[in-house]
Amino acid sequence: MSAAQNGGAPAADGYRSYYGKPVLKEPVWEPIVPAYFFLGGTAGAAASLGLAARITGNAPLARAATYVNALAITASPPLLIADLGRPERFLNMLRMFKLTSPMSVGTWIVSASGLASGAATALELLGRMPRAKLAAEAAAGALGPFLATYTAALLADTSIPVWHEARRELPFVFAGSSAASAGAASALLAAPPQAAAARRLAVAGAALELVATALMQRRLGFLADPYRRGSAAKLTASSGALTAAGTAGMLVAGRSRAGTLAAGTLLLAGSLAKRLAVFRAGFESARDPRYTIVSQRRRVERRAARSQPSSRR
Amino acid sequence: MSPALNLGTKPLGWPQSYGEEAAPRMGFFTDTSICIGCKACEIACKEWNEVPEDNLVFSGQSFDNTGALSANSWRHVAFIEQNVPAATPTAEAELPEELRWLMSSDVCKHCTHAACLDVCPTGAIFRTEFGTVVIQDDVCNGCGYCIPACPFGVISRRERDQLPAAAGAEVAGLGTTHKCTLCYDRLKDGMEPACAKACPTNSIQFGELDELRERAGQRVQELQLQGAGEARLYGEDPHDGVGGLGAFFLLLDDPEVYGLPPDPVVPTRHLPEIWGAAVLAGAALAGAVVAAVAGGRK
Amino acid sequence: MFGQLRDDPLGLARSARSRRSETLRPRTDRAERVVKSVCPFCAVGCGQLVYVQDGEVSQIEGDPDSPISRGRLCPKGAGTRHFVTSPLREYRVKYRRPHGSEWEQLSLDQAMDMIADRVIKSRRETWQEQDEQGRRLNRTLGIASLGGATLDNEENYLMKKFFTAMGAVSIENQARI
Amino acid sequence: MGSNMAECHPVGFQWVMEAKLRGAQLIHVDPRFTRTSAMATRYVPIRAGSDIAFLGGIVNYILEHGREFREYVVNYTNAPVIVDEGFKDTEDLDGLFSGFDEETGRYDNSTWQYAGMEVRGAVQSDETALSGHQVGYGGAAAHMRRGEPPEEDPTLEHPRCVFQILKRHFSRYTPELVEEVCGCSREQLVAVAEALCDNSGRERTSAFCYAVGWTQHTIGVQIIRTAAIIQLLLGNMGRTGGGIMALRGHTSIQGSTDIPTLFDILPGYIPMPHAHEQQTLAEFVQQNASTTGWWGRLDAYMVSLLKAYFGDRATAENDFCFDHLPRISGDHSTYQAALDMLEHKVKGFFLWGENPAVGSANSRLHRIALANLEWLVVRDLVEIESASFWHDAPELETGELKTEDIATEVFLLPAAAHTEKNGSFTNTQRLLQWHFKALEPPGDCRSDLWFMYHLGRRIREKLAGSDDPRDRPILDLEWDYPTEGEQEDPRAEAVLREISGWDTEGRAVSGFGDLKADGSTACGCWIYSGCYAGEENLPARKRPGQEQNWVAAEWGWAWPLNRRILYNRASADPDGKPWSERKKYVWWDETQGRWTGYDVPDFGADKRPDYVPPDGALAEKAIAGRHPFIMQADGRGWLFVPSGLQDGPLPTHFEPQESPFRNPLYGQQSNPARKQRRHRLSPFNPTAGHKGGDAYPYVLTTFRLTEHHTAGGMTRTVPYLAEVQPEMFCEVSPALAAERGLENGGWATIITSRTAIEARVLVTDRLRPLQVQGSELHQVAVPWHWGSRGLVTGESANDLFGLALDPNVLIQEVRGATCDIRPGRRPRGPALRELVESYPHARQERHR
Repeated sequence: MSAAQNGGAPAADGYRSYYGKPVLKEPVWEPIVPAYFFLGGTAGAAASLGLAARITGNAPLARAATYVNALAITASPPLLIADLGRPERFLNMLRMFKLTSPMSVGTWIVSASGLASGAATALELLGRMPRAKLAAEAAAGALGPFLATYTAALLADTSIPVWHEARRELPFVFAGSSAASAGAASALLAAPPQAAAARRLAVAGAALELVATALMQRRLGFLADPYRRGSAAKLTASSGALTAAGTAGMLVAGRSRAGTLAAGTLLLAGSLAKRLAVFRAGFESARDPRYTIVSQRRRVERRAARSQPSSRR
Repeated sequence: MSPALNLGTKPLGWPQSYGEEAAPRMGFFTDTSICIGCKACEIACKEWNEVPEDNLVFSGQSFDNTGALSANSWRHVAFIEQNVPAATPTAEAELPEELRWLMSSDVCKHCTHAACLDVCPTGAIFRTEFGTVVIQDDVCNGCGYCIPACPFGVISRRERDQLPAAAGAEVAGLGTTHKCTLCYDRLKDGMEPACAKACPTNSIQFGELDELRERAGQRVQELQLQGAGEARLYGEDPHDGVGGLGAFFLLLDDPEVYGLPPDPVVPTRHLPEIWGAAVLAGAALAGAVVAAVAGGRK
Repeated sequence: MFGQLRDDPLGLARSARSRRSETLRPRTDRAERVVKSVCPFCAVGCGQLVYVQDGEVSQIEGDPDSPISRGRLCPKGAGTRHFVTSPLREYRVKYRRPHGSEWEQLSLDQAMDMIADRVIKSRRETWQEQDEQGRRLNRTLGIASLGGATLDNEENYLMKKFFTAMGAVSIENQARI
Repeated sequence: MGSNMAECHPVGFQWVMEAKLRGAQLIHVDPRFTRTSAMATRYVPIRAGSDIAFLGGIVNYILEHGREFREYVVNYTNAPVIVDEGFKDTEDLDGLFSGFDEETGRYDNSTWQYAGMEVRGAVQSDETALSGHQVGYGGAAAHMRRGEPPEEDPTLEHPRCVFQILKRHFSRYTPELVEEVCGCSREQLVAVAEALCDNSGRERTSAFCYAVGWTQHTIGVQIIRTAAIIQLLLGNMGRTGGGIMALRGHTSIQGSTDIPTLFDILPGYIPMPHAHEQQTLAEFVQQNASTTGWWGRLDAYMVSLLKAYFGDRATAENDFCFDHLPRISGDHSTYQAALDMLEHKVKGFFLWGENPAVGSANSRLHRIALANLEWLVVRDLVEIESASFWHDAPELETGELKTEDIATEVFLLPAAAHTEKNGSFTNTQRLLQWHFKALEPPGDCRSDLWFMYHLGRRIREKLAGSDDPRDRPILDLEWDYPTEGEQEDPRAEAVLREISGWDTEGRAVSGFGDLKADGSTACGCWIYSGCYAGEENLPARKRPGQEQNWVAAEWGWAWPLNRRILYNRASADPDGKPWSERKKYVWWDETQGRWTGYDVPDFGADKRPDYVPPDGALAEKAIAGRHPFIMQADGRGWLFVPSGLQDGPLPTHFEPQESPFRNPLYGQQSNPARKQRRHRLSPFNPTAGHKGGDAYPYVLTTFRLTEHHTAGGMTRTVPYLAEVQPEMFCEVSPALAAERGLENGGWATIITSRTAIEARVLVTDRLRPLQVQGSELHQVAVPWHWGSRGLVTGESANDLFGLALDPNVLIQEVRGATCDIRPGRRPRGPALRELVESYPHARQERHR
């Protein structure tokens, strides 16, 4: 075959494609979307931490977590709206409630927990109506974990192999990463003596994220290549290093304010880098037709092998 | 591994939500074995739907200067030049291979289970009374979720910077996503979609999906009897990963050669798994919080 | 959102339909008139339907009645609407004077008058009554014309008729090319 | 062959695809593997310009294997006719037929005549010296008794009968020779020949489709002639599913030939009168028509035309104003006109929807020619390159032209689109179809009908009262058409009615049979006569196809007399019975005593199949009941053409003007009668065997794309079409790309002795190297749609070609020249000319 017209002749690694063009379209989302994933996750986990702290009577930590939650969730809607092609139509998001759309479900979660968080924060600042505040904190705290994980569902519910095939692990990655960032942020805000729970959450979250990430990559097999090569690889490596260092730092920092500051910052950066890595990997995965074609072709062959002993090719 | 969700062979919510308004499911059967690659479909589509032109660059990829389906190209004719073993080897065959030039007009598949439709948060994408999948430009807010959801890479968002300066002035639908509507407006008047109407050789056939499937079955048999063993249907099976396509194809080579995924699956089929994992992970997070807080009280 | 409760719990079909979609009609419905025409490109002669709305061509597509084309069109035929409404189409007379570096405006009437004068003048200057051997010529080779294969028969007829009477013989069209 | 139907006539191609779905074989023979080849049952690559060799191979196969349709050949063709003793074939004279004059480069056809026939006078051969349109005149058989040639041998055994001459002439076109000349394999040739033979005869028919891939050669007419020979031998003419289909390129190019805007003919293929000291109308008729066949009524057609032109001023007394007509005396074709412009002989030029600055061979020469005019009127929808040359021609960049030095006065008058006027187009099947006005032309846009009518009106007003005899024809002209609307557009229907004709009472005539030579009828084009019969605009009939049978006789109107297949009497056997039930079309109904069938019989409706013309019968009455080809003087299909062609009675393979090979058949390299227009701006590449010939090692050919139309003025301006083929490119094989370092998607410069242009490179297996005369030949193919203006721009392929013309029709050879190609873009400015000058130019070579 000539050099110019590939004619569907196999590429070097044995699969065929249309001029090496992608089968899928890359998302049009900007990096503010993973930034939102990070903020939303942090807000959600912080809300839960706040609630737990409130229930256990750790008011300073509860306050710190509430502020973390409030900051993070307040920053979220502008990011979400800014990424729309028609931002003025953001309210159309509430036109339907669609179980089949993690973005729809997520929008309702963000809206509800945003309202609850807002109320809780306002009442915290005003120092009034403690029962109402508790109710608001309870609502935000209960929704929090899902605010942290629905974004993983959102990515998994696409056709992009590195996201879709990671559908079982990705929510755990996000859950862990959120716990790490919320814990770290709360630990930064709260006084060290009251922040132990936050530090523990940060460490536990980081551990969960690292383990889930490893499992995810193992399941993905060659589909995880975008984490190893290309633009997402650096982010992946950075995220891993930052999170590991942050975890270690958090473990040794104890009540040292400076240590917590350093470790917390590392963890926050690691968490953000993780979301960016996952995000970028999706683009790589969509851009290279190999991921789509080879994985599907293998599936076809497995099916063919199951239905009849000799496969076609 | 939990089994994938069985979504059935009919679109969800159709036809029942339309009651008496429901029409038979309409679709396309594109018989690529008679496609002459003229691109009348591309032009007729753009003329009717007022889709802006977006590319003035020579590709060097056979006669395909369109490249792919997008917000600005709702039909895309693929051109594949290839050498294949000669069908009728001559006694003194200098060329054991002969040239084959495959052409195929690609379009939105109007899947029975359409990922774009499922994930659309605003309801901008909906299932019409004809069983087709349409993006409503008056509703879409350009969130872009449908773009990576589609297993066929059909959809994209129309942005000003994709369009040549000349066209920049008054372009409709900027910032929203677009794709083939199967000429929803024409269908409402009993008219044929613009591409199918224009198609000189009837490679693009429009009609009731059931009838098209039957016709396609006969055609592929006929071709195979004529010795075209490589002829196969793509997307006609309602039991495949997307519940069958509303716009399906007769191909002469593997789908990926035409830029089509070999085994598309609507992500919605794994939704229980996805939601399940999200809930479990959420629970794990809650557990971690409880543990972290409780851990200190010992 | 509450429409989802009616046979569309997932909100995928009718409940998601907008008012605009509900009342959508093809724009050809709003055409003032539909005129039967013939494609202006190649010589197959495909039938075209020209839809006119608000004094402009709103759509051109194949005429299914044509036994030649059966409603089908090639890409050029399918693009005819933008051929007649091309962004590059000229609507006014343009004039370039000898040695000029710019186009100038001219009224159609004045242009016609100037052209008539030039025809008469060039014809006079280049008239050939007979050749060196004394054979009757009755003609001018000083005025030539090229084009006609994209024109109507009636137009070609008038061209040939007038130019012949004028004695211009170098009257040619694409058929030569 | 010679056509890329799927790409250039896609909607017509639906019928080919339909036939294929029903089991027909589709064979495509072409230098390039195109979208048509992709659909074909069999594709055969050949070298551009070698078509006669390939077709000749088929003729030879038919004759060698006795595959001709004997009954058809004996009765319907001139195969049995004995030819003059003096005739010498190319086999005898090393590539020349008898009668060639080395001095003038012309043939005298007196030895090509039927034996025993009176030879035509010198006046006659001069009259026919220019135009191939005169093929249809019935030519030499001017004085045949009862339409039958004097000597025939129905056994086809006589050594001088046409059949035997044909056999000898084509005997050298063996599969081996075809392989050597064309570069296809001998097996491929045989397979095609077999397929044609197997699918022809009583039960089956085969058709040829061609387009400008055949006409744009110095042997274009003879290529088509070879196909005609095959179709006559196989009995495929005048029958359903048979014939030779000319796929014409423009919407009414057929119409503009029938009602010509061509220098050498008048409407209905009547020749333009030539310069004579004195010639009466009667002499003109006598010298241009045969007495037998339908051309025998030329007097009636001519007088009716003059009546349509000059109305009451045309009387028997003044010879119907015959002397008002200008006389031609040589080549006044568009290429000659362009050369004359360079000499300032042409002062003024009208362009109507045509763009020679891109579309004519050696378009550079045409641009410079335009710059030498006094005035130019361009009528188009957009500012085409022929209107803009003074400010954006590539020659401004090279310094050959300077805007301020160009004296040409340019009028760009915007034209109305087809949607903005009423009128008829004649399609490639001779079908007139009316298109209705949808809206008024905007702004200054006007129809060409408006322009011509009002320009004529103004000129007549300005000349009114002139007593200069030279103004008489203008003032005597019948030029009074009703107008309508605010813009005073002439009524197109009134013009159509004049074309169709009327009698003394002003009633529309029913057809050319009604036309009289006494001045009692007027008719603007005799072959269109009857298109307004019964006062009805018949081309405007739009009875839906689905309400009619497959012939669809009530959709539009086909000339002549709404006949859809010409010479359809040949669809029946000599006794008038259909050759087969499957293929029945027109047949003799004995009970009614007339011809009947699905179509209007192209024959005397009540002329019995066994009719024998009486002595002294004239015109159509002199054609026997068994001879279908009623335009010919002898009623037969001509395998051998005694008169009407400039370059021989039989087709012969000649190399193109520019070729990398010597002609392997004869010492005569190229068509000896071809017309070479040499000019400082239009040299030729040296051909094979001459000094410098090897500087241009590749064959260059042009082509068209589905996405664009001709010179691009109608499509480069349409956004949606511009984007699907956005840039000028050239197609080369991977082997050539490797040889010359060309990269797919990169740039290449293509060079001939005229100029060099640049194009993007498309490296493709669709172009393959061919083995020709033992060496590997590469071909370079270029589309010719681009120019300097439009939404997408590119260099014009036509810049590359010279002016070598077919002698019969003066069409240029752009389908097989030679070139060189190198990687990268071309030099800019004056360096471009330096590059071109560094290549060799041909020395004067006359006819060989």
